[in-house]
Parts: sequence; C-alpha cells; structure tokens
Amino acid sequence: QSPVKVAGIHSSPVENAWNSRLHVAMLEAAKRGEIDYVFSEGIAGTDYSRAMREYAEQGVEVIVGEAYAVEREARQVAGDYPDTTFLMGSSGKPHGDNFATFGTWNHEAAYLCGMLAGKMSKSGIFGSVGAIPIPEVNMLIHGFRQGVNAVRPDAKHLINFIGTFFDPPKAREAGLAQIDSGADILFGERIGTADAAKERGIKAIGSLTDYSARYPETVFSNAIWNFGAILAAALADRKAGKSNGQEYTRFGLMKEGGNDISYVKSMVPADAIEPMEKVRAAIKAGEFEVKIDFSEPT
Amino acid sequence: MTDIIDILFTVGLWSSVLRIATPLIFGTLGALLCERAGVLNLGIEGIMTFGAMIGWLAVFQGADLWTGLLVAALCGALFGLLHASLTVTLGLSQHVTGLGITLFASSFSYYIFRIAIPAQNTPPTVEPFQSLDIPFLSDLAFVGPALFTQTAPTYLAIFVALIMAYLLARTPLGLAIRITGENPHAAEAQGVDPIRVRYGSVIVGSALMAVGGAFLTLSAFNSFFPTMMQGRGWICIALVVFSTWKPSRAILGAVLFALFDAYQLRLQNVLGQAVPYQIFLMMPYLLSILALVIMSRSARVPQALMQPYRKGER
Amino acid sequence: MRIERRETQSRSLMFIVPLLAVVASLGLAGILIALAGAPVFSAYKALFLGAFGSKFAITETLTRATPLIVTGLAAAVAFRARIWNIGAEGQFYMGALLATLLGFQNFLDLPSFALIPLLILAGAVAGMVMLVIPLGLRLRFGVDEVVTTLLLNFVVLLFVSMMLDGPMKDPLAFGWPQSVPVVDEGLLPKIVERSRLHLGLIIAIGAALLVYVLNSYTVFGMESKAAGFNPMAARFAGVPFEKTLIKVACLSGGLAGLAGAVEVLGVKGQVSNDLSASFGYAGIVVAMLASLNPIGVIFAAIFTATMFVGSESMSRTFGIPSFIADVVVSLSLITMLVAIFLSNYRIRR
Amino acid sequence: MAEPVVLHLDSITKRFGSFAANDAISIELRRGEVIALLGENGAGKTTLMNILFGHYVPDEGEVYIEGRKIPHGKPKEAIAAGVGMVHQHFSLAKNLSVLENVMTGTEPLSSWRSETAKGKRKLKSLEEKFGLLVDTDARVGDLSVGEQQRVEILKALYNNARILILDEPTGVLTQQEAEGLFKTLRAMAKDGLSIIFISHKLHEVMSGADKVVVLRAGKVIAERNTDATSKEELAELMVGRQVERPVREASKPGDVVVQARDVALHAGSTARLTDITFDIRAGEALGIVGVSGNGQAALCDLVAGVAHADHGTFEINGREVSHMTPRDLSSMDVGRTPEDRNSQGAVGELTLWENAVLERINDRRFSKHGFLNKREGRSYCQDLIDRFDVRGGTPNSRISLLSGGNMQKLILGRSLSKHPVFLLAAQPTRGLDEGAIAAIHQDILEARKNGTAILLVSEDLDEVVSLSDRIMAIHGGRLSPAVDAKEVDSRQLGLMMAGEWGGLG
Ligand SMILES: Nc1ncnc2c1ncn2[C@@H]1O[C@H](COP(=O)(O)OP(=O)(O)OP(=O)(O)O)[C@@H](O)[C@H]1O
Ligand SMILES: Nc1ncnc2c1ncn2[C@@H]1O[C@H](COP(=O)(O)OP(=O)(O)OP(=O)(O)O)[C@@H](O)[C@H]1O
Ligand SMILES: [Mg+2]
Ligand SMILES: [Mg+2]
Repeated sequence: QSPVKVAGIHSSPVENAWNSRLHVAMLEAAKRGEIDYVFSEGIAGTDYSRAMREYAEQGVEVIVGEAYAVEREARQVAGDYPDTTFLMGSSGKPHGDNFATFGTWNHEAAYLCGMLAGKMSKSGIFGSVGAIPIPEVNMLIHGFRQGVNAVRPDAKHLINFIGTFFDPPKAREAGLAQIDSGADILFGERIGTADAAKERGIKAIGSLTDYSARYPETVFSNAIWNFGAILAAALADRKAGKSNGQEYTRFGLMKEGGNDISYVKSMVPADAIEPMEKVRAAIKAGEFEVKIDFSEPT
Repeated sequence: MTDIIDILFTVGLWSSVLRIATPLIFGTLGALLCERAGVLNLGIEGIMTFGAMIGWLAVFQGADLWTGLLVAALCGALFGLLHASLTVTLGLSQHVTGLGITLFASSFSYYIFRIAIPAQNTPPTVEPFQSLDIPFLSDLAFVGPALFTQTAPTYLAIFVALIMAYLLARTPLGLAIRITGENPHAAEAQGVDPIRVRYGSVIVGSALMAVGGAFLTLSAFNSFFPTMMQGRGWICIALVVFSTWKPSRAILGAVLFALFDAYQLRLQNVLGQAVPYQIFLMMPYLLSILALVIMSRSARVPQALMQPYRKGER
Repeated sequence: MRIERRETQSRSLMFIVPLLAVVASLGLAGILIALAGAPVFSAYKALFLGAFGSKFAITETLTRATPLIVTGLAAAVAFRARIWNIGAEGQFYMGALLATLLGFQNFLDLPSFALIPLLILAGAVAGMVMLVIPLGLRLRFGVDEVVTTLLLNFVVLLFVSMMLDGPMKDPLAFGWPQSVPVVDEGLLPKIVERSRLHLGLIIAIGAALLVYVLNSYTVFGMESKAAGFNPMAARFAGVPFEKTLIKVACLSGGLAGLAGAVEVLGVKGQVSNDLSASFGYAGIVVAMLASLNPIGVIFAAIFTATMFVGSESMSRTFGIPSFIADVVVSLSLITMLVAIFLSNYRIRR
Repeated sequence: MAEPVVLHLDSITKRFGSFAANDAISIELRRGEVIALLGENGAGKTTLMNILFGHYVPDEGEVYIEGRKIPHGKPKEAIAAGVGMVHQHFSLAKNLSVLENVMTGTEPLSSWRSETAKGKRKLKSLEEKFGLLVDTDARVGDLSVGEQQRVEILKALYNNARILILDEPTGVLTQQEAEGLFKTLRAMAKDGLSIIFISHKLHEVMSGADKVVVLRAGKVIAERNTDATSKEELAELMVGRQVERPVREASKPGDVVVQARDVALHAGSTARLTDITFDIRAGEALGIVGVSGNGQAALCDLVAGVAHADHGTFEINGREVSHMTPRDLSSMDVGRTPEDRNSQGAVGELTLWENAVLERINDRRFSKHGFLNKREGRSYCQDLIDRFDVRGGTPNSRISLLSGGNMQKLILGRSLSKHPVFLLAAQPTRGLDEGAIAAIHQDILEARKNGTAILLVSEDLDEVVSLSDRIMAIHGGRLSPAVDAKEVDSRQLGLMMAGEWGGLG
C-alpha cells in the first residue's frame, strides 16, 4: 500500500517547540513508510490559506497545520476540497467531514512534573516562563502548578510571559529574573528557560519535547506531548472511510499515549517518584483527572 | 512598593543588564559609525541576524568561538560592502536600500541555515562563551558579581566603544569620518576621499553589527533560531539618536534600555500579571521617543546624513 | 569610475534594464535553488505558474498586491514631501484595529454600502493620527521622524497585542490572541467568485488614481513637493508650510491606515498579531521601485507580489525551504533599484 | 618677469555631455603673480579651477605644477603639490571647530593621535602672519561669512599652499571685507605665493591682479596685463559686446506707498529690528546698505511677510500689512525677491513655471477649486521668459538647471510681472556677471519709472548708489537717517554702515 501524502504547514520555523512536535511525528511516520511528508514553514497568516490550497491542488491527501490565526478561512478552504483531510491545531470546532481539529494537551504530564518538582524544591518558589498567555499555554502552567500544590500546598509561583514565541535569550533572562526572586525550579514552556537554570545550577522542566539530552544535569523531567497519537488516529479514520470532522484532542490525553512525563531517575529523589508514578498510573487508568484551567495564570 | 525598588539592588539584575546590553552596544556602535560618516544603515536588523546565524554555524562546524565572531564580522563587512556600493557609489536612497538589505540578509540567513541544518526537533547547540572573571574586580562585593562576571565579548563591546570614542574624538581618521558626515565636500576639499571614508565606515560598522548578532548565539544563547533577532537592530537605530552620536553614550543608552528590559521581567514577578506585560515592553520604545524629544535641541545630527555624495556633482 | 546623469532617458533602456534586473535576480536565486538540490529551470517555470498559472494563482497574486499598493502609495506620498514615514506598518495595524473596533457590531444597523465606507474611513483616521504625532514632534521639537515612526511601529504592535489579549479579544477564539470578527455587512465583497480577491483591489487602484491626480493636477500636490524640497523657499512663496506637511501626513498615514482596514475587511475579517506580512515596510520599497509615481506603484506592488507568491509556491512544488520566497523578493527589489538607477545614470571610466 | 612658472594648465578640455565647459584652455602662472580669471556666468571658470584642484577629471589636457605633471582627479595630489582652493560655495563643516576644519586631511589617517596642540600653534601663527584672525575653537557655523572665508584661506595656507585659488571670493563680502581681503592677498603674493582669483567685479580685477585672463564660452578670449587695459575693454571682452549699466533718470516721486513706524522684531528674547521707521513713495527707490549680519535679513523677512512685526505699524497704501502672509502681499501686488535665490527664491526640484506661479497659485488664473490650470501657468512663465530674457530653460525644465543669473531674472520677473505697487529687491545681482547685472538694473529702473516704490537691500555700494534715490544704513537692527544718493560719498556711507550717523540729518 502506498504511503499517504501528507503536508505540514507551519506558521513558525519548525524549530518552534510546538511545530517541532508535529514535524518530528510526521518525519517518524514517513520513516516508517506510512506517509510521504512535505512541509512549508514560516508561513504568514496572509499566505496560510494559499499554502493550504496549493497543497490540496497538488494532490496532498492530509494537510496538517494550525488554524489559530485563520480559523474561518481554513474552514472555507476545507469546504472547497472535500477529499482532502485537514488536521489543524485549532481553538474552534471541527467542520464538515474533512476538517479535523486538535488542541495541545500535555497538562497531565505537566501535573506529574509538578509533583516531582514540589518534592525537590528547597525554597518552595517555582517559576514558569511562557510565550504569551494563550489558553493552551495557560492550562499547561496551571497543570504544573496543581501538581506542585498537590505535594506542596504552600508553594509560591512566579510567572513571566516574554511576549513572543521566538526569543530564547529573552526566555533565559526571564528565567534568571525568577531565580533572582528565589525560584529554584523552573518550568520552561519556552526554550531558553533551562539555560537560566543551567547557568545558576538549579533544575528545570521542559515542555512538549524532551530537553534532558540538551541540558543534562539541569532538566530532570519533561511534559512530553506526542502528536503522533493524534496523527495516527486521524489517518486511521480516513483510511477506514470515517469522517474526519471531529476533535482529536482526546488522543493527546495520557491514556491514549498522547502525552506523558519523561524524567531522569538519577536526578529525582526516590520518595518523589513513588507518589508521582501512582498518579501517573491512575491517570492512565482513567481514575484521576487533572483539572483544566484556561484562565491566565497570575 | 519597596520590592519594586529593591529589585534595583540585586546582583542578578545588573549582570543581566550588561548581558542584554551587549548586542545592543555592538549594534549601536556599528550604526553610529555608519551615521557619523553620513550613511544611515537600516540593514542592521538583517545584518545582525546574519551574524547570529553564520557565527553560530561556523562554530557548529568546528571553528572556535573567536573564529565564529570573526566569520560573523567578515560576513557583516560583506553586507556593509553591498550597502555602501548601493548607497555611496550609486547614491540610492539609504533607508530603502537598508530595508532591502534587512529583508535580504534575514531571509538569506534562514535559507542558508535550513540548508545547512535540515529541520529537526530543537536546533543543535554549541558550547558558548563562558563568563570570564577579571582578577580583583570580580571579587568586589556586589559590583564584582554584578558587573564583572560577563563573557569576553561583553568586555570587548565596552572596549570597542572606548576605542571608537577615542578614534572619533582624537585621531585624524576620526576627524575624517566626522567631517565626511558633516560635509563630504569639505572632506574632499582637504584631500580626504569621502567615498573611501564612507565605504570604510559602513563596512566596519556593519561588521560590528554582525558581531552583536553573533553574541546572541555564541554567548547569550547557544543555538540559532530563525526570527530570533526580534527587533534588536531597530532598537540600535534609536539608541544612536538617543546617544547623540557619541560612542560613550551608546553604552549608556544600551544599558538603560537593557535595564528596562531586565527590570520589567523582574517586576512581573513582583506585581504578577496585574498590568498587561505589553505595557512594560512598550516602555523602552516610548522612553526613547521621549528622550529624543527632550534632547532634540541639543542633538547634533550629522549634517550630511542620508545625503548621497557624488564626485563632480553639485 | 564616475557616475553621470543621463541627459536623455531612452525608452528602450527603460524597458530593457528592468528586464535585465529580473533576469539577474532570478539568476542569483537560481544558485540558491540549485544549492537546495532542485532543478533550476523547472523551478523558474513553477515560479511563473505559481503566480500566474491559474485563475486561482492570479487572484492570489492580486490579493497579495492589494495592501502593497496602498502602503506603497502611503510611502510615495510622504517621501515626495520629504516626510520619511517608516511607520506605515504601525499605521496599518492601527487602521485595522479601529475598523474592527467599530465593525464588530453593527451599532447603527447600517447597510453595507454605508458601513464599509465608514469602517474604512475610521481606519484611515487611525493611520493619520499615527503619522501626525511624529510629524508634530518634528515640526515642534525637530525630532527626526525616521526614528520616531520606526519606534512607533513596535509600540503599536504591542498595543495591538494588548488589545487582542484584553478588551478586543474574541471570546470564541478561546483566548488565542485575535480580535472579535467584523460583522458580515462590514466585509468587503469578493470581486472574483471563489477566490480571496476582494473589492480592496479596486479601492487600491482608485487610491492610486486619486493620488496621481492630487500630485499632478492640484495646488496641494505642487505645494507639498515645494514644502518638502525647500521649506525656506516654500515659506517665502507663501506656501502654508506646516499645514501642507500635516496634510501630507494625513494622506500618507491615512493611506497606510486604509490599507490595514481594507486588509482586515477584505481578507481576514479580524485582527491578529500577524495580520501584516511586513506590508508597511515592503510599501517603502515598492514606492521606490515606482520612483514614487502613484501609477507605477500599482505595477511595482504587483511585481513584488508576483515574486513572492510565485516563489513560495515554487518552494512547495520542489520541497525547498520556503524562506526562498523572501530571498527572491529581496534580491529582485535590490537589483530592480539598481536597474532603475542605471537607466537614469551612466557609469564612465 | 624672471620669476619661474609654478603652474601650467596645458590645453584643458572638459565636456559635460556634448557641451564643452572648457575648450583647450592654457594658462601659465608665475611665482608671486596674481591672475584674475574673468568671465560671464557659465563661462567655465569654476570648472577650470575644479579641474586644477582635482575635483573634476578633464577630458583632455594636463596640469603641471613646478614642471611636474599632476595626476587627474585627486585633490590630495593637488594639495600635496601646493595648491590651495577657496571654493565659490564654502566647503566647511559647520558643526566642527575652525581647527578641526583646518586640520582635516593634514595628518596621515593611520596616525593614532591628532596633534591638536601643535596644529593650533601653527594655525595661530598663520593667523597673525597674514592678519586673518579667527577664534580657532569656534564652531564654524557660528562665524560670520567673512570669518568663514578666512577659515577657507587658512585651510589653504595651513597646507603650505604655494598656489592659492579663490573662486569669487568677494561675492559674499562687504566692501570693507573685500578691501581687507585684497590687502592680504597682496601681502601673500609678495611673500612668494601665486594667486588666481575669479571675479565678476572689474574694479577688483583692475586693482587686485597683475594679469587678467578672460574666458568666454569655455575658451580663453584674451590675456591682458592690468596696467595695459581698462575696465571698458575687459567688459567688452568678457561679454563679447559693449555693456553699460543703465543710469537712473531723475523722477518725481508720487504719494507715500510704504510707511513703517517704530517697527520692532524679536527672535526669542533678542531684538532683530528696533525702531524701524521709513517711507517710500511711488516711483522712488530707497536703498539699504549695511554690513551683513546687522538686520538686513530680518528687514527682508519682515517686508516679505515671512516674519511679523512685534511692535509698530507697517502700511502699504494705507493698509496695515504687518500681519499679512506672503500670499496676501502678492495679491496686493507687492513684488518680493529674496536675499538668497537658491535657498529662498526657488524650489530646485520644481519646474520654471511652477516656481513662477507658486506665490500666486491661488489666483483664479492659475487654479480653480484647488486644481491647477497648467496651461495658464506655462504661458505666464513663457511670458516672463520672453520679457525678462531668461535663457537656458523652458517652462517645463527644472529650475535648478538655470544659471544663477537666469534664475535671478526669472525670480525678479515674477515679482515685476504685474507692475507691483511695491518691490522688495534684496541682493538682486549677487554673483552675477556684467551682462546680467545690466539687465536686472534695467528692469528695476523700469519698474521705478512706472511708479513702483522700491526697497533695495544690497551689499554692493555701487549698485545702491546708482539705483536708489535715498539711502539708509542698517546697523545693529536700527536704521540710520536717510541721505540723498546724489550727495553721499563712500566715506560717508562707510561711517553710516559702522553705525556712526550722529552728525546726519
Ligand atoms: N557638474 C556639471 N555637470 C554638467 N554641467 C556642468 C557642471 N558644472 C558646470 N557645468 C557646465 O559648465 C559650464 C561652466 O560652468 P562653471 O561653473 O565653470 O561656470 P563659471 O564660469 O564658474 O560661472 P559663474 O561665474 O557663474 O560661477 C556651465 O555653463 C555648465 O553648463
Ligand atoms: N549638476 C549640474 N548638472 C548640470 N548642469 C549644471 C549642474 N550644476 C550646474 N550646472 C549648470 O552650470 C551653470 C552655471 O551654474 P552655477 O551654479 O555656476 O551658476 P552661477 O551663476 O555661478 O550661480 P551662482 O550665482 O548661484 O553661483 C548653469 O547653467 C547650470 O545649468
Ligand atoms: Mg563659478
Ligand atoms: Mg557663480
């Protein structure tokens, strides 16, 4: 059977952590021979719908990307190409039979990371560095905080938004500012945060992707998000002739394998691991739910 | 309330300030040198981006860090040569050419980067400059850790600023540069070739800009990301005016700007998100405009800035 | 080496030289395309087809050219009077923002033909304010507007971001920073079925004609040039100097604001942080390509859009990095500027 | 004449496009000699000197200095060979100090330190030796025009110039300053310096030079020793025909047209004009003389409607006009020609016709409802071109392509076209050649005959004496009492300009 033709349209360069999760998942699927993968990156909002149409015209079967800034237009394009599946990160609803949506839910993993962090901090002050306060960033940071609070109810939380998705040196400065305010564990929604931790010899947590290899000794755990699970689900529905007009966010849940914690055992005290693993199992079994909070953390 | 003021007396704030200021100092000095010779170089944003990319790429390919900076400087010089050819020799409009070069240099650096480093998860890293302690100075209380635990390029930036201040004020070459920026005909009449002076200034100035960019990827951070320059170059253009075209004040301007940035990040931790973070980010720009208004009377713009000079044309 | 102004511009030269410029920039881009491992000549073909190969491609190219025409006019008008407006980007966003603010509900229950002009006008007014402020600083305090207009761009972008996070946030966007959408009656009608090409193109061309008439046939056009080029002589001849420059600033800023309003009403329907693909900055280069001639701006904008749309599409056909699009655009802009220069000047040994 | 030849220009040819600005020009200059280069506007004098100094590259010919061939197009080589040039339009950096302007380029650029103390000593000693005193630390922009010119000369001397070139050095100087300059030049020549100066003023040429070289249309027409020629001969050689300045005929002034009473004008807290009181009658010309910087510019601004009086009354035909704009004045048929044609008189980027109609663009003839009537504008301009003999352009050419004289004729023409009741003529002939001066004087006298009241502000005393009925001097922003032009002598005028008018009426 020939591989499915898939195109990624990334509005940022694919180094952006979020895009890189889509990108890597699709590269892997391509390596396994399931899909043929092409992509465009750094596509401005004005040009996004054109990129969608051009790929659709080229005969691409599944287009993966982000509709956040082009919700209306993206659905219009989907309407014009009923045979193409559009799998889009979106805050809105699915549309027709071919416009599939997903959100980025790795708050469960963030919760677990928080549980580890809560046990490891001496100062009890925790910093988070985010890009801009959009819902998916907010829920992630709330997830982390809930995890911390679960094991350390008196925790104090700091937050910085750097106002842009792409300024690692600035994320680093934000991290340093938090360390100066007493934080000794940083949750880095943005790359660059861990650099601050590394410089001051404290510990950090990565988000979406695994930063432990990049920052050994510094990043002890990561709230991993696996886009692969969502992609696989959407591809399977398409293959089975089922409608793609659904929300695939749920495949990002831990019980579906869509997000999980990865941590470096040697860096974490044993007494922290045990309760965390218990919760992890509970989440996977559907017995524990991490509350979702979209509001802007303060 | 006291928290807000206390921040000013933390070591971390001040060591951040110098680090944030360093690329701005390089960029501002570069733009300042060009403008002192009468050439506005709006290519700065792109040239800094290219410097950030190529310096990092060189180190990633095995060069040592100083070679990386040198490669960045050389490439910056090449863009300077391009800008000078277009604006000095051909006399094309300086700001339009500059914007064109910014578009070219930045998109070109993303393109090269993507070809050299195929898209992957997170970009690879290099081992950046380590902070360099200065004997005695670094051991001082407060001042030591606040100011003297920087990486070598930061000290270099300050050194370059002092050199440039001396050069402009006290040497025949500096005088030649200044008079070219004031009235190229006067330079020519004294046997100083304004075209060569402008070429030289734009080339060296652009090299400095590129070094400023490379600082971001070789010292402040350790990888290159497309679009990571985030308007730092434009800030330098403002800082040149803010510093009334004086290198020593360029340090001051850059530090003030960096102070704002570092301060607002810390203020967020004290005040929380009660005030939209955008307000803080706006402050440096608004204050620069305010400073321009206040200083406008005393600022002496190089009189021939943006005026092309063609030999034998009146 | 010496450079001399040509006494006469030969027609054939004015035609051939720009053509050579396009060839030169494509040649340079060819090297980069080959570097990425794509077949160069097929790539050129793909570039052409991507910009003009279908009705869709043509409408897309024109859609992308629309805001460029208007921001190009904004720059041309200002530069002609020696107002160095680098702030069209910010004026564009303010125009878009105000048009959206007034248009997200049809407060007065206006019909389309009344609501649309109202919203566009609002956008223009917002743009005006954003240029009149820095011009005022220049007239009053002698502050150079190159820097102030440039800096205001960043202030405006942050302001827009703040509005999108706060008061103007679209509740249905679940917090993603974008504004509430404009009501349907406020949106510009499409002029080609099943495409994005909207009435804005007609408005842009109309604006170009209007500016042409203003420049060439009115007292205002003559006075603005006089005031820009020689303030002292203009004053001596009784040109109301400050008033004239303020009028120019209103026109230039107004156009940039109008560009923003038209883009939001014609394409996106709502404001987001990436509404503009650097249209404000690109407009400056477009204006210069057109030698500040308002009719030329139309063609320069279409040329720029062609290069962008064509090469981005080409990058998708061959799977080469999409950053090539901006490289091709910037290369062709630079070579074109040189070409225009060479058709006016000659280089002699 | 045993002195050796220091400079030899050998058949220099320079073309701009197809036009030959210099056509096989050869000149020899000996040590200690002073040569005057004489010629109409556009004869090619500046071009020739620019070639000598290396600003321009000649198409043919060579420059020899002390027998050595000098490479073309390199001011640095010319300076090194001992040539110093004082440019027609000063080439000074206004924001830099005198010393900095002088020292530029005098030290190797690779040197790591500027020897400013040494430079200052050298400059001071030169200043004393030649009596060219200026404050070495002053900002050049703060100096008067005369001082700026001293700086230009000092620049050349500082470079050890042995050949000094001055392009229209007296064009911007007052008579006293000019006389001082020539005294200095004489002293320098005695010291062994060789000098070439360019001038349109015949009396300067006759008194200042040993030899005169006359250029016309890019060619050397004649060479004369000053002791073997006359002003009349030179004038004729220069223009190619006999020119005589027109003379003022006696006239009977009519009613008072212009009346100023106790006018004062301030700039910030400093007074630019104080107690300005004068009358001008129809058909009468009032001349204003003065050393530049004493309020002429302010007076012109006031009369032209560019500046407004803070005190006193200023009436034209009985109407208070001190708050009127330039356009109000134009519509009252007041003709105004500014002091400086390039910076105030014309917008270089606009065409002739646009410049011609700019000040009256709102007349119904030239625009309706804001739309231009280009046809009328052009035909109006063509009329001016014909009537005032403006050469070198059509209504559609850019005005910056006109020579100074022709530009001036157009500007004066637009002021005179409607038989003004009142004409302000400020420095109407500055920098112009004899032919152009004669034409412009003719136009002004014609207007006087037709009953226009004229205010003539000029630094050229001959001009003022020959055109005006009465003369006042301006000093420190105040006007002297008027004297009758027929009775005044130059000594008296000198005293008036120095502010000493105690003994006058
Ligand atoms: N840069 C130039 N480009 C083209 N033509 C020029 C240029 N400079 C001078 N010319 C031409 O050369 C001729 C001689 O000009 P030049 O300035 O030498 O005259 P001049 O004798 O100095 O006149 P003036 O007495 O008015 O100063 C002019 O008529 C003009 O047409
Ligand atoms: N850059 C130029 N290109 C072409 N022609 C020029 C240029 N500069 C000067 N000219 C020509 O040179 C001639 C003389 O110009 P110039 O400025 O020397 O006049 P001028 O009478 O000396 O004026 P002024 O009294 O203001 O010094 C004019 O005819 C003008 O057309
Ligand atoms: Mg001359
Ligand atoms: Mg002249």
